[in-house]
Amino acid sequence: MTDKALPTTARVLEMHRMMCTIREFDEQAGQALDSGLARGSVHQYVGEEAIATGVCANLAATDYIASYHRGHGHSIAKGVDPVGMAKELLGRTGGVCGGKGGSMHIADFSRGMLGANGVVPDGVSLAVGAAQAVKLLRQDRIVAAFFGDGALNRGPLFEALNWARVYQLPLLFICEDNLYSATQRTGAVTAGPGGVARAQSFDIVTETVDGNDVLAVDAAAARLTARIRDGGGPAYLYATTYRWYGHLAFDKGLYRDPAEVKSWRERDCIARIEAWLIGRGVDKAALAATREAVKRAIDAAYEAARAAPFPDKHHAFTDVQDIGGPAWA
Amino acid sequence: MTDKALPTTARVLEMHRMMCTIREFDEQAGQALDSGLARGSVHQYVGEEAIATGVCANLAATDYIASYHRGHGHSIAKGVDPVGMAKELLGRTGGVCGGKGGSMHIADFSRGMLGANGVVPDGVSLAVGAAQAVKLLRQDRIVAAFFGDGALNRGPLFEALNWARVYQLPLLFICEDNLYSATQRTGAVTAGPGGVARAQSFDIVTETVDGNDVLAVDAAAARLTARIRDGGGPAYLYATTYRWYGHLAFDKGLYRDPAEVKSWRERDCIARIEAWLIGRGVDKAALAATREAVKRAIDAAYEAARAAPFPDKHHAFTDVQDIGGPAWA
Amino acid sequence: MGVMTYAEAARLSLEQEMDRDPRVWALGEDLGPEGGVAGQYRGLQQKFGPERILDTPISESMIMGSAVGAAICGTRPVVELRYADFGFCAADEIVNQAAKIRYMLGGQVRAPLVIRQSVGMRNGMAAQHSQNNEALWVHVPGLVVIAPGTPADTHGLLKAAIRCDDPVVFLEHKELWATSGEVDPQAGPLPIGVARLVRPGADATLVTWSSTLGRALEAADALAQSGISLEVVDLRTLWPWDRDTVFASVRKTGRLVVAHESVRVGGFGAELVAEVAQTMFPALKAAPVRVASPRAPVPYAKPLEDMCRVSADMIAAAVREMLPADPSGPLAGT
Amino acid sequence: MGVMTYAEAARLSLEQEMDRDPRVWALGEDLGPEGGVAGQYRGLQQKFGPERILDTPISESMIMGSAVGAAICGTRPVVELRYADFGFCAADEIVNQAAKIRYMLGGQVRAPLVIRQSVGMRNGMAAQHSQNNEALWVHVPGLVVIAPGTPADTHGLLKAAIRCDDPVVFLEHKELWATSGEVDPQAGPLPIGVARLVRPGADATLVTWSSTLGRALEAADALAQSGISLEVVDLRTLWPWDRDTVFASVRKTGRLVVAHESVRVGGFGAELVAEVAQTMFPALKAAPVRVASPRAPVPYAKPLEDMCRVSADMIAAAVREMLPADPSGPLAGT
Ligand SMILES: Cc1ncc(C[n+]2csc(CCOP(=O)(O)OP(=O)(O)O)c2C)c(N)n1
Ligand SMILES: Cc1ncc(C[n+]2csc(CCOP(=O)(O)OP(=O)(O)O)c2C)c(N)n1
Ligand SMILES: [Mg+2]
Ligand SMILES: [Mg+2]
Repeated sequence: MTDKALPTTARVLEMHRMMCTIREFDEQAGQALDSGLARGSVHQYVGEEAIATGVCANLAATDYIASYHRGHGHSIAKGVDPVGMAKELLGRTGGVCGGKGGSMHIADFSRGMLGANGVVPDGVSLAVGAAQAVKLLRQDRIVAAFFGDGALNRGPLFEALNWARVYQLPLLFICEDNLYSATQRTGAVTAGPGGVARAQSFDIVTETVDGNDVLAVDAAAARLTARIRDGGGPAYLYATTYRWYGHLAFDKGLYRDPAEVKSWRERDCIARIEAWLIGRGVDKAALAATREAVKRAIDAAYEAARAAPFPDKHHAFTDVQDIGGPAWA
Repeated sequence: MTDKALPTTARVLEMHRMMCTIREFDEQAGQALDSGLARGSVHQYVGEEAIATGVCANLAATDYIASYHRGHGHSIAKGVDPVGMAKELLGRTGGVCGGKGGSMHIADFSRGMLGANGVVPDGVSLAVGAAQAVKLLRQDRIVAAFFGDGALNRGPLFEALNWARVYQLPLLFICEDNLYSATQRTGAVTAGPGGVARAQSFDIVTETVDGNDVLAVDAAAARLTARIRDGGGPAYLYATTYRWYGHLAFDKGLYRDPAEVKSWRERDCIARIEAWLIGRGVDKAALAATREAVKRAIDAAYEAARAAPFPDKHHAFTDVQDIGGPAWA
Repeated sequence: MGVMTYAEAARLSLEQEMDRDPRVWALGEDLGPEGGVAGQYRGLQQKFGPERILDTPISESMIMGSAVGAAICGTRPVVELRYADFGFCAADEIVNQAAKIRYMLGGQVRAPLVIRQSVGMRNGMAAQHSQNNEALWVHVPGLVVIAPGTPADTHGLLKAAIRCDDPVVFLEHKELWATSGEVDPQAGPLPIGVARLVRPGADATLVTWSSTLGRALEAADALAQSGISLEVVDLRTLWPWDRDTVFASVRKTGRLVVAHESVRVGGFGAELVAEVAQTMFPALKAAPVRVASPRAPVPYAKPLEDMCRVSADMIAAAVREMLPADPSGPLAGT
Repeated sequence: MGVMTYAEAARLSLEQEMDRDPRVWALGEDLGPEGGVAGQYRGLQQKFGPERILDTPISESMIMGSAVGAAICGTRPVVELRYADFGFCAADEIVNQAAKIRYMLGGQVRAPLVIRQSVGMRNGMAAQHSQNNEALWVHVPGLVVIAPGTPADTHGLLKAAIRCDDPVVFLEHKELWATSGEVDPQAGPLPIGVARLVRPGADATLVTWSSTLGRALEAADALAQSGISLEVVDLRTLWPWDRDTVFASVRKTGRLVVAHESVRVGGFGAELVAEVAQTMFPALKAAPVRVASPRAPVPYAKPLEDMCRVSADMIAAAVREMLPADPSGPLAGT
């Protein structure tokens, strides 16, 4: 925390619960893939929970977010129901996308969650457009776009930075730097000081935070979102973090030094905020109770998902397009 | 000139001749389009001659350059024969691309000119690859990539900057900022301080010069190319200039303030270097003689082009691909 | 009714749609100062302001990608991609985002946007500014594909495209910009997916679209002189194409020629021929034929460029070849 | 001879070509540490060093664009684009640069490079990681297109692709990576443009490629049980495709079915059917048929994904349908 009053304990407890929920959801997402219940690509957010939590704590229900392949945490933090997410992950009826999208396309427009995305960093492009729509429609909303460090080297990200600043869009860029893009150490293929310097070269306001410190993320996001809401144009939050597991749930992450993994696990964002809360006088038991409640809720979500039926086959051919859809041909 | 000794008069006279050649070639290119002898897109370099001239004066015959849609000046400065260029422009046999490319694809590998390009800024991408080849093949060459200010906002340019610095390629980026991209004032859609700041955010060495001062361009290019030849990795030269005519030869440029055009014409790079040469004791008549010789040479080039036959029809179907070409189907 | 150019018809259509629906806006390079490369946006920025006619940087990924984002958030963007060749710079955003987002997200959202691309050869624009890419878009689930061949169709179909709740690729031909025709300025949208039977005939069916329509009509005139009656169908919408009209025509004539400017191999003509061959095999009296561009890039020099053009002569020759040997004899019922 | 997987065959082939020619190198994301998404580069960076097996940033435009530049300057790049879906992120560089540069520049240079893309569905990869895009590349002048269906073909055809002086799109199927087959590790390149007659037959010709080959062979087995003899042709090279083999087969059987995993509308099957219909019309005993994916994005949930797959049953049914009513009667000569 660099400025002003500390957050209320209630707010921090809420964020703690959120981080536990995200972690539990993604621990079980990994198990779902291992057991064959989920399929395709499942990217776990375990270790990075503080970023989604701290940022979304500063967003209204009507604000928009756009995410990327590692998107479960952002969805949950933005208020998407883990039951609908678990069903989506298992490809069942009642999934947020009716089982058509899977992990990489989880979205819920009723919560302002515009979608995970399978192409790096196309979610950012969509967020730029969402912000443009907000401006055109004179709405009272802001947009937050999450992306990874790997996205720092794809051209569309630069076009987005330039565009957002030229049109002064109400858009918060959030770079979640977990040091790796898939099996690659991103630093090895990223020239210069990195994302912050790049954003600054577009005259975009930036802040850098320890992404494993939810209070720091919360505070920085508070400052930047306030600025954006005041019409200050786009801003850029750079948060360092680490993913505990492999790039994909089945990737064992053998390209990483076990000592590195260990050192980052020791910086666990949840343990850290629990220590802080205990220092503030919160009872250990209360925290344990939260974790248990969360576990029960997520157990129930996956249980509901397992119990839900698969979508009816004919849904394969709905919602392609109104005229010229598959039924037409 | 900011440092060291002034160039020899002989060198400057050579550059003067080059600038006159480029101007005369492109004045006549415009006429060729007006009269229907040339077709398609013809982008004149008139007003910007000092940049190609000053940069290429520092390149060896074996070095590579890549250019963009406004590419005649770079070609001539790199030693491509204006006769072959005029023939290409008129779509005739003996054109550097056999009449298949036209203005936007003029290239001559025997002179290290890898080509103009019709897509902004794909020539830069090719230059990056050329530099990679140079490195892989352990050759003693450098590569220069020219592009306009409009290219500053396309994603691939950023990918190129990052890539060149990551792999420390022997590549000189040259941004020719003539203030406009087609009918658009580039500044209106370019965030932040612009290209130099962007290049610096990738830790690339930059220099800024008055692109209408051939001595300044020459000196800066000398410093940067020396650095690159010494294994210093990529560098970036930013040169301000102005095109006298429309974006395309038939564009009247009505979106520009006539006063702006006038003020830039007063900064004519050729008039300027002539004044400098006269100050150095060169005879006015000698300069006029150069201009006349150049005029005769370019007249002859276009004359040769007009006299050359059109390519044989069957060439439409050669050089597509060896297996599976049009004859195959 | 009035006579106007293809470009003016497009301009009028967009103006009317922007008057009608405040959610409609356009974005692209060079729309404001000169009104687009063919004046198809002339005066619109002056009328609607720089937010609704947005001049953008040269950022094709963002032009297209942001349009998708804006479309799923309550607006109706008209995306100007300039030349269709640059459409490849935004292919990811078109194919992986615009076309599929409704489906991937389980139908919770639509992407009502129009993707305008100028296609085709014109006067030495050469390999990177002359391409026709309709075959790609027809192959991509989620897209509607329209390619008008006349000012009136441009006017009516652009309206339909803008009102369509799914993404529409709208292909305008460079060689048509300056051509004129009758347009009812008050006309509403034309239906998507309905072809126009431009010229009835009995001996063979010629299916075409965009600028090749003119060549087809010339061919029909020439054939008429030899007593051959060619039915000419302007498809107008390439996806979904009008099976009823095409099938009815082929049922009547028993012969199909498809003519288009784009490369023959893998072109959209292949789809039409394949579908007719599969569905109407017994009705066919002769092998269905495609007349289209050879599989070569578009060259610059005029005599070379002409080798890549589909001419009226080529169309007429193809029709003659598929008819019985004596073209002066009675053909009906053969 | 030895048994190896499709991924191992690809790895071996590249290794051998890199041993043979120092100008050959590869670039793409994640090639080094784990050897690519399927291990198809495993150990090669360790052997050849990080310059010749170049780990790149996530910069598809530059991966492809720089490869073109490096190809025209004396090297022979092998471009790894990971999933074919991301090929759309480099479509401009493929279509507007790689494919056309030799032609636009009047033949003064070649672009000898290979563009590797993993295509197809696998286990819930969904709409942005399951596409087949061969139809696009076949339509683009200047490209060779190869889609091997077995480890041996992968081994031989990747060699041929690397030695080809023109750009080659090399499509490897995700579902095939782990499949095994006999490969002669010493075998040289296979010829480009030559199909493989996998199974001779008399009643109908089935043309296919890539992973659909397996389904086609299953269908042939099932049909054989009913006394129907299906000839199966694995095209292997999609452009230029082997007209001699296909035409000879259709001439013999009089019936053509094309089966492929990609979307049917505008798919490459349309080209084959159109070409056969145009050229071999008199030899056809029945309407040529395509069996392919519906025009829908690929969904995630298994039962939905299965709806987009071409099954052996579908192929067999298509063949049965095009045969005369009594399949137990003698078919030869009908
Ligand atoms: C355009 C594109 N190229 C490649 C990929 C394959 N890919 C998926 S995730 C990934 C790494 C992304 O790293 P980063 O952005 O840092 O996010 P992280 O996975 O670390 O959260 C890659 C290369 C892709 N999805 N899109
Ligand atoms: C990807 C792409 N988008 C759009 C165009 C159309 N176009 C050609 S030149 C040009 C303006 C370029 O401006 P700049 O780079 O400053 O070069 P200048 O013409 O000023 O020399 C545009 C928009 C193009 N060729 N390529
Ligand atoms: Mg990362
Ligand atoms: Mg400019």
